[in-house]
Order: sequence, then C-alpha cells, then structure tokens
Amino acid sequence: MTEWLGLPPLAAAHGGQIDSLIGWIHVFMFILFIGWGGFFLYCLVRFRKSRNPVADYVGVTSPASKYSEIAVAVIEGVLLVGFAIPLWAARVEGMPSASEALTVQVTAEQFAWNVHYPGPDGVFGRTDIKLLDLQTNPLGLDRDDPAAKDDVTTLNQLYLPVNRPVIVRLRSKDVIHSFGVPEFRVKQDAIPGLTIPIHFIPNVTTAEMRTRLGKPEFQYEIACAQLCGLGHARMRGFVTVQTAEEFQKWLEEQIAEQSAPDPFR
Amino acid sequence: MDIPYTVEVRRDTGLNNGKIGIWLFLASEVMLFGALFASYILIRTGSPSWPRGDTVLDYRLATFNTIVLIASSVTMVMAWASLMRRRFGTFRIYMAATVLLGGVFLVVKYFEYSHHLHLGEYPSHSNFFAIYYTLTGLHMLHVLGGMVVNAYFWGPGAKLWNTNPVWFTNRVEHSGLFWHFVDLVWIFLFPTLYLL
Amino acid sequence: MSHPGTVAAGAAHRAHEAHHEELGFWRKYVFSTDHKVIGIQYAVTGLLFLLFGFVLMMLMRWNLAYPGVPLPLIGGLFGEARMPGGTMLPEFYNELGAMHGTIMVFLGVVPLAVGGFGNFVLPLQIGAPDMAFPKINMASYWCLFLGGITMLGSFFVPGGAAQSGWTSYTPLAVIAGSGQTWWLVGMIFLITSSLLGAVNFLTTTIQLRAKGLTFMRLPFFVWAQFVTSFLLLLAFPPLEAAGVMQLMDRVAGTSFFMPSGLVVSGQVLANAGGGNTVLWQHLFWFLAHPEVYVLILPAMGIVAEIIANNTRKPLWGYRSMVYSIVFLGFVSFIVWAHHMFMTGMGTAMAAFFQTTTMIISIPSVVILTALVVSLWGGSIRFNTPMLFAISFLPMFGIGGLTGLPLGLNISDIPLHDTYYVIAHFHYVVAPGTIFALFAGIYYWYPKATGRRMNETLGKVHWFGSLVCMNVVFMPMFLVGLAGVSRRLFDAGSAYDFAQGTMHWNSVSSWGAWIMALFQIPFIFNFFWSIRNGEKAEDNVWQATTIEWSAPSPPPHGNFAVAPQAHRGPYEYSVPGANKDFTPQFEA
Amino acid sequence: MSDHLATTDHDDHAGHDPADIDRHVRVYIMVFVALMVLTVITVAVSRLHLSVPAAVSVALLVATVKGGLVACYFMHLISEKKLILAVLALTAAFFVVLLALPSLTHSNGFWIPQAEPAHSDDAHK
Ligand code: HEA
Ligand code: HEA
Ligand code: CUA
Ligand SMILES: [Cu+2]
Repeated sequence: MTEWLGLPPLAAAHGGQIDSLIGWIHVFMFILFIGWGGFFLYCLVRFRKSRNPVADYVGVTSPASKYSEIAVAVIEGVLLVGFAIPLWAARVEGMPSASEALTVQVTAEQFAWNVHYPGPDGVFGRTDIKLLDLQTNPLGLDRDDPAAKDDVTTLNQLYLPVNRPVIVRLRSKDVIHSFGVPEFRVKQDAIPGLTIPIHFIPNVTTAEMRTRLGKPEFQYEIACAQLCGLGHARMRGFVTVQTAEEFQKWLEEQIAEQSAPDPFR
Repeated sequence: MDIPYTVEVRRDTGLNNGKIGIWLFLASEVMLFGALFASYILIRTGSPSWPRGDTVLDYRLATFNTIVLIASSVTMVMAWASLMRRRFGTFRIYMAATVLLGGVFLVVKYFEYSHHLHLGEYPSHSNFFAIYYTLTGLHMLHVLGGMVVNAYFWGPGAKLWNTNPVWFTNRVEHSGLFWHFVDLVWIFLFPTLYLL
Repeated sequence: MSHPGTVAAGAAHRAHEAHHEELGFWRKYVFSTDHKVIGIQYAVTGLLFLLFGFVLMMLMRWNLAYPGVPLPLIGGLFGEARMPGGTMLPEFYNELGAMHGTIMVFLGVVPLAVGGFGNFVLPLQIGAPDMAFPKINMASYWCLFLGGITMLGSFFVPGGAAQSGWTSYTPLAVIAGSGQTWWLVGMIFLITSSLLGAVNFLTTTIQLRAKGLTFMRLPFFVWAQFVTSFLLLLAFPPLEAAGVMQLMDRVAGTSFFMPSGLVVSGQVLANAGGGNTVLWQHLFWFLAHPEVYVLILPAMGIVAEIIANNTRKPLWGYRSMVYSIVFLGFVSFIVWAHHMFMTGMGTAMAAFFQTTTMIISIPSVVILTALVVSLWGGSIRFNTPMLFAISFLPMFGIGGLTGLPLGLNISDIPLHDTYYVIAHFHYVVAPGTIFALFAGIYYWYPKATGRRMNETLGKVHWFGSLVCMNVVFMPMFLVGLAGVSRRLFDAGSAYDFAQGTMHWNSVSSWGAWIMALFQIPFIFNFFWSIRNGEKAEDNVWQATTIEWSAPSPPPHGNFAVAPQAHRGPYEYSVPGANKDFTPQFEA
Repeated sequence: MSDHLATTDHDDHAGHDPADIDRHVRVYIMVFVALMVLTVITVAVSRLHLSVPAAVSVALLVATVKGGLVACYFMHLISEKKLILAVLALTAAFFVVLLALPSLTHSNGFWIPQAEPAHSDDAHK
C-alpha cells in the first residue's frame, strides 16, 4: 500500500509493518490536511471583506473543532500504543537466538564498512589495535588466535543468506556513522565505544530483486546516514542476499582463501 | 516615563525588577551547573574505575576553602544587614571581608591547581581531572565575577548610598544572592569532587 | 478619547528632551539602550544573516542539482582550497551546510524573532517605557554581534569554518579542523546573548505591564515571547556547558565525549578516553528541541496578532491558546531524545520519548485550529501582512504533520537523517517561521518608521515566495521517502537507489534561485519605504493593542502618560460599538 | 525607626524594623554555626570510608541540608514571594529531568552493555 509514497522496494520480513505504519500515518495526515485546508479555504472565500463586510464578534460556536482535536489525539494514541511501541519492542528485544541466526560484525570507519564473519566456530577472533593496518588488516584481527582461523573479513561487501535471521553487531572505529539499508527498512547509528546489535530477516535475494525490478545491475546498498566527514557521501557498501547454499559456498571459499598462510608475513 | 519598579516593589508581584532578574539569572545558572553534574554522573557511572576524590585531591585544603566560602557568605549577609540598619561603616567592613575571603579562596585554589599541574595532572590526564578542572574552573570564574561586583559596591558603587540608599541596599542584596549561590554550588562540589 | 498617541508624544518630549537630545550619534544609534533602537539593530542584523544563510544555501544547491559540474561565473572566486576549477569539494559543502544551519537558526531567526520583534514590540505592547534592564539589553545585542563576527570570521581561518553540521556531533567535531573551535566560541557568545535577553524579557513582562493589563489580557504575541524566553533561559545553559566541554576536548585534550580506543585513519587518538559520545547529543538536543519551539512560538504570536486584526474579530479560543502554549513550553523539555532514536534506545525510554512527542503535537494542533477557526465569521482583508500570515497556517500544517511519522520511532527508522527530515523542518521554519516574520515586518514597519511598505511589491514578494517555497521543499519529501540521506555533497549520486530522485534536486535548486529573485522586491521595498513609503497614522491598521496608541515612530520612553488596559486584547467588532475595533487602551 | 531602611510597600521580610533585623542577624549566626558543624560532619564521615552508595547518600544528604540552609536563610527563600518560588520549582523540575533522563536513557540502551573497546583493551593508560 505504500508504492504511492515512493518508498524503496521492500526486502526484509519486518518491513511490511513499518511500511504500513508509514502508509497509515500519511493517510491520517492527508485527511487532516484536507479537512483543515478545506475549511481554511472556504473561510477565506466566504468571509472575505467584500462578501462579509461586518465581522461576527462571536464566530464559531459549534464544538466540532474540539471533537476533531480529541479525534486527532485519539488516533495518535492508537498509532503510538497500538503500533509504534510494540513494534519497536520487537525490533530491539526480539533478538533471535545465536544458534538460529547468522551473526556478523560490521565495523564502520571513515569511510568504509568492515564486515567480519566468525566462521563455522561462531566465535569472533581476537582483534587488537596494535595489529591494525589500514591496508592489510583494517580490523586488527589477530590471525594467530585459534578462533580467528576460520574468520572471514570483507570490505564493503556484506553477504547474507535469504530468509535466515541476521544479527549485525555494529561498531565504529572513529566517529558516528549510521548503517542504513533502505530496502531492509533498517537504520542504526554505529557509535564508537558501543556495540549495537540489530536484527532482521532479508527475504528477497539479490537475483530475485533484479528480475523483479528488471534491473540486472541491481545491488542492495548500505548508505551511511550520519555525517561522518568528507567521505560521507561515498561511504557506500553492498549487501548481497543469496540462497542458503550459495551463501555457504561463498563462505567456504572465503575461509579457504583467507586462512591460507600470508606470503608476506 | 522612567522605568518603574527599579526601587519600589510592584503591588501584584511584591517584587522589584532587580530581584526577579537576579533570580531568573540564577535559575539559568542552576541549569548550567546541572548539565555539568549530569555529565559527571554519566561519565562516572560509565567508567570501570574512578578514583575516590581524597586519594588524588587534598581534601584538607578544600575543607579549609569550604569554611572560607561559608564565612564569606555570612559576612555578605551581614553587610546587607548593616545597610538595613543604616550602618554604612559596618557595611564597608563586612563587604571588605567578603571580598578578601573570596581572595583567600582563590589563592588556595591557585596553590591547589599549580600543585596538580606540577605533578603533570592536566585536564587531559583522566576524566576525573577533566571534570575536576571544568567544574572548579567554572566555579572559580563565578567567584571572581562575584568579587568584582562586590568590590564595586564596596568602592565606587557605594556612592549610590548617598543619593538612593534603598536602591543601593537592594543592589547589595542582589549581588549577595549571587554570592550565596556561588557558595551553594561549592557546597555540592566539595563532597562530589573531594570526598566521594 | 481622541488620540492618546499625540498627547503622549508631546509630553514625552517635554519630559525627556532635556537629557536625551544630548546623546551623540554613537549613544543614540549604535550603543543605544533604547529598546526600539536595539530591536531594529537586532532585526536588521537578523535579516542580513538570513540573507547570508540563504546565499550559502544557494551555493550548496548548485552542487546538489549539478554534482561535480563547475559553478559558472562565480565558481572561481572561492579559491582552489574550496572549489578547484569551480567544482565544489565536500569540505566546502560541509562548511556551507554547518554554517547555513547555525546561521539560520542562531543568527537569523532567533535575533529577528526574539531580539527584533521581542525588543521592539513587546514593551510597546505591554505599555512599558522600555525594557526592565536597558543596559543588559544593549549588552545582549553586542554579545550577539560578537558571536556573529566570530562565526563569520571562521570562514577565513585555515581549514575554513565548522564542518560537522549544526549539531556538531562528537567525535567528528572534536577531531575536526580549527573552524570548530571558532564555532564553539561563537556559540558561547550567542548563548550568553540569549540568556541576557531572556532575563530581560521575562522581567519586563512580569513587572512592566501597564495598569489593568492582567496576564489574561496580554496579547498572544506577548505570551509567545514569554514562553520563548523561559525556553531560552532554561534550555540554553546546558548547551553552554556542553560547548565548554567540547572546547576542552578540542584544546585541552580531555575526553568528555571521546570513548576509549578511537582509531582515526589508522592512528590511535591520544585521548584519555572513557568519555560518552551520546552525552553530547543529550546536551545538544536538550537545548535544540526547545530551540525549535523558540523558532516557532514568536511566529505563532505574530500570526495571531495579524489574523485578529485582519479578520476584525477576536481570536477564537484565546484562553485555550494560552494554556496550550504554556503547556507546549513545558513539555518541550522532555521530548528531546526523539532526535536520537537511532542511537540504540531501549524500549522503555523510546516509549517515553515517543509518547511525549505525540503529546506535544496536541497543543500545536489546538493553537493552529484556533487560528483557522478564527477566520470563520471574519471580514477578512487581504493585505500583505495577512497574506503572509494565512500562508503560514497550511505551511506550518505540512511541516507539523510530517513531524508525526518522525516522532514514532518505528516509522522514523527509514526516515531518520534523510531528506524527509530536511523537508519536515524547513516547512516549519522557512515557509512557516520566515513567512510569519515577513508578515510581522510588513505589519509593524509603520510603527517603527511612520511609513508603510508598498503593497504591490509586497504582494509580488508574497506570491513568489509562496510558490517557490513549495517548489523547493515539496520534492524533498519524495527524495527522503526514497531513502536518500541528508548532508551528501553530491545529493547521493554515488548510490543507485538515489538515481531516481536526482531530477528533483534540480527542481528544488531552481526553486531556491528563483525565490532569491522574489526577495529583491522585498529588499528594495524595505529600504525605499523608509523615506518614500506612504505616510502612516499612529494606528494604521485600526488595531486594538497598546503599541498602536504610541506615536509612529514612538519617542524615547514611548508613552508620556502610562497607558492603561481596560479590556482584553482583541475587542474587534464588539456588538453595539460605534467602530469595528475597541482598543485596549481606550477607557 | 527612621534610622532603618524600610522599603516602600515592603511587606515581606516582615517589615525589617530594628528588632527584626537583630533577630535575623542572630539567625545568620546560628546558620553559620550549623554549616560549620555540617562541614565537619561530612569530612568526618568521609574518613570512615563507608561503602560507595552509603557514602554518596550521606554526602549528598548533608550537602542538601547545607544548601537548603544557605538558600532558605542567606538567600531569604523561606520568606520569598510565590513568583520566585514558582520559577525555582520549574527550574528544579527541569534540573531533575536533565540529571535523570540522560542516565536513564543510557541505562536503557539495547547495546551490549560492557562494550569491549573496539580494538584493544588498554591502548591507553
Ligand atoms: C520550528 C521548528 C520545528 C517545529 C515547530 C517542529 C515540530 C515538530 N517536530 Fe521537528 N524538527 C525541527 C524543527 C521543528 N520541528 C528541526 C530543525 C529538526 C531537525 C534537526 C536536525 O536533525 O538537524 C526536526 C526534527 C524532528 C525529528 C527528528 C527526526 C529525525 O532526525 O529522525 C522529530 C521526531 O520526532 C520531529 C518531530 C516533530 C513534531 C512531532 C513536531 C510537532 O510539534 C508538530 C505539531 C504540529 C502539527 C501536528 C500540525 C498541526 C496543524 C494542523 C493540523 C493545521 C493544519 C492547517 C491547515 C491545513 C490550514 N522533528
Ligand atoms: C531557521 C532555519 C532555517 C531556514 C530559514 C532555512 C532556509 C532554507 N534552507 Fe536550510 N537548514 C537549516 C535551517 C534553515 N534553513 C538547518 C538547521 C539545516 C541542517 C544543517 C545541517 O545539516 O547541519 C538546513 C539544511 C538545509 C539543506 C540540507 C543540506 C544537506 O543536508 O546537505 C538544504 C537543502 O536544500 C536547505 C535549504 C534551505 C533553503 C532553500 C532555504 C530557504 O528557505 C531560504 C529562504 C531564505 C530567505 C527567504 C531569506 C530571505 C531574507 C531576506 C530577503 C533578507 C532581506 C534583508 C534585508 C531586508 C536587510 N537547508
Ligand atoms: Cu559514515 Cu557518514
Ligand atoms: Cu525535536
């Protein structure tokens, strides 16, 4: 129901609820605006000086406006208590269990998204600021840590399996960024010093979205939404949603490639 | 038309302009220090360890300063009371004492600061020192401001006594309100920074 | 009572001639303590800054419409560091953006709406000879002036002006170039100015009301200024404190807002760490949310005055408007974190701030409804002030209503920090507040100068501005709904999903540039009418409030005989009266 | 009475005749003594090294009493006009809001509470 608002195509399970809230609230706004606006225009025409030379000291006596104000308050209350609060609770508290979900760590920096998969052991390898190297090891991952052996890191490329809950643990190395993926109806600030988990279920693969939109080049994009410096406009990442098998295959390839001994070390 | 109620009080509010003005100003000061206290709470509760004030600061100096500042508040209120009793000479003595006590406070503060700076404990040393310097520094500026105003009423400003004693008394009362407020802030700063 | 004004003038001159004639040029027009002169100083300063802020924005709009295309003709003027070959660099865009926001809010609208109209109109409207503390009033203006100079000067320091947005979020602002330090110092001046002003307005309103002018007989404009001043008084100090702390973080190396372990471009920052980034946001929005009501309440006050005058009937629901505005002021202190929904807020606090945000929209609805309903039964005159004032209503309506989806944090997820937010608040501040301010200028100009502004030019100005404002800002809703972030120097041209919105940016930009042309009649009118405008009598608009009993322009001291209020502020078209207005000041 | 300042229309501060002022002065002295005693008490209690919550409560309690004495007597709030008390009540309300809401919001965040510093545990010391 929200095409008319021009929202981007939807590709996450929870997005429908957000969209319908946005849709309904806009309907509500339009009705109010048309109602007030119609009355307003009518007054301007009907009570212009040439038509109504003598003003009426009392004006409106009907209580209609009071009822309309009460109606506004009630509707706002319903949207608030009925939708917004419970939906938010589901967003932040309905964290899927670590076993069913895929957990990924995304560390923002000026001006890139560092993606870190724990690999099959489900444990993120140790990171250390001293190992950090802007070119070769932007996360400072300690490859000697056993837990890091099967870890996979990528730059600006987030691969996700379709229809499986994802937990993205957001962090930042320097300033505040904001992780936004319009099609997923997801946005969360990445704040230095905090690790903020968000979760969602992507439910349309990139391939499917390409055919659906008729755009063979289509990619889900991560857009930084918080001013973070000169490169803010270029802090673009990509999300590729694949079937479970494709994703598994990709992950294994990456593990093989990245755990290979580093010839330069 | 002159501005009314600079000296006499307005019937319905029972106040003169200056009294309202100074209290409004103090209200904004409450919010100023409030923000700093709020920051203190948030930063302290968020940090894994926080030094007890008396392990890094000299609480004895601060206790001395507390006594000095409280004493200056008393002399301030006595200065005003002397004017109410039309004893201008006593007023001068009390006012001088107030300013001098303020000076003592600043001197002690000076030694305290230079001691810490000497040890290399700059504001950047830790969040404890950051908040310590910010809060006490801002407070010190207030002491300084209050001293300037009080010195003015002790010296050149006192001429007003001869032409409009009521107005002068009001002014001293208002600058006293500020002075007491500065004292009051210290009363909270003292335990928060030095004892806890 | 024939003409209280003339009597007032004569006597005022007799009483004051003696020592006021002696004031030299400097004391009279520059370092003046007369609220009217200060008000005009404020207003002109505010207007100049509005114009300046607008120019900054027109530059930005070039790069948004034609990203990467060199700016023709003037592009070379800004130097290689900012626009090499006429192409805008992101650092210059960020500079312009941060300064546009700061200047418009703190140096444009606040000085004009509060400093200008508050100073000029409020004492006259309550029948006072001046503000309660004239010297503090002067100090307040000069603090603003210093703040303005500091902000302007910051464009010329190495590295340029502040670039971290008007919100100056940490850590970005702490690691930014030296322009940010100037920004902070400038803000400290501006805050001090507003605090001094607020003390003065509050004391004046409480103490210097004319005899008989009870609180429930105050014009709505005075109420608006009164509540506004409370907001300034209590909300600004925390930002002052925060400004000092950010300054410490920058120059003394403290870490109030700097968490541990920051790594900037591969380098570990040498801060002690352990600070709290979100703390800055709390302190900033503790001010900045009330601040947005500082921008809107005086506007509502102006609009209310003008609507009552030009419908020739009392404001409908005056009492409920007063209660609403007081309530609104109160609640505005507890909604601030709706700007911070995406910082990781838990359910309980999110619910709290959403609820207060919904609550605070209700008094706005009540006030707007009362203003719209006031039209019913009127005998409406469409002069320039009235045209601007009635345009305010639907424009504010659009801006206010679009605040609702932002206020519910679930719908705020896709909309936060997109152009939807930009569109929302520009509808309230630009065709909202700015229109109300234009209305106020046309309305009180005769009081300040003794002459009216030209009506035809005024109508051209109104029509062009109304159309252009919508052309500028309506497309931004679409851009925002499509998910395009704000503060992108190239309008998002790097992103595929933003491609569908790029054409809207040129529409907005052309709207803005054409709107600039429509300001020319206004600027001309403003200066030309000082000498050549049609002469205005003291009560040109046949209005009822006390300022119209003073001569135009009012002399020093305003009234010779203290005026008295005998009735409510908007007694228009009283049944049985011999004329359609019964002023407050007539016995 | 002529050697005393009685502001016109001054019906607060109970008139301020000589006896009144003398009584005030006696009150000031008593308050001074009380403040001194309380200062000694806070310092003494802090020497006991109570547990943090207890120490904080005692210290703030004593400070509040001291502050209250200063405000009520030196600043005459005890006999001040309603208008000023109202302004201060409003300020106090927002003061509490400012103190409480940021901390509450912080403790209600859904981030991982003891966030490991993004990269290294003790990069700085
Ligand atoms: C004057 C300024 C002003 C005003 C009045 C408002 C009013 C409101 N604002 Fe707005 N807001 C801003 C200025 C303003 N705002 C600014 C500057 C920002 C961005 C800051 C930044 O990030 O840089 C912002 C951002 C902002 C956000 C944060 C968005 C985000 O960053 O994600 C939110 C969220 O809750 C919000 C909500 C509201 C609400 C609920 C109101 C309510 O008070 C609105 C209530 C009004 C109504 C409901 C209208 C009722 C009227 C009618 C019904 C009559 C219609 C009449 C006719 C048709 C004739 N605003
Ligand atoms: C009061 C506040 C205010 C006002 C009035 C305006 C007015 C305008 N603003 Fe602005 N704006 C902000 C406050 C304001 N803005 C803020 C806070 C931001 C966020 C900054 C940030 O991201 O940090 C912002 C950001 C912002 C952006 C987004 C930038 C980005 O995110 O990258 C854009 C984009 O188009 C924009 C455009 C405009 C336009 C076209 C106007 C036009 O409406 C301007 C119209 C101006 C006039 C009509 C002035 C006329 C004056 C005269 C004619 C004076 C005459 C003089 C004499 C007589 C002496 N603004
Ligand atoms: Cu990262 Cu904007
Ligand atoms: Cu807000």
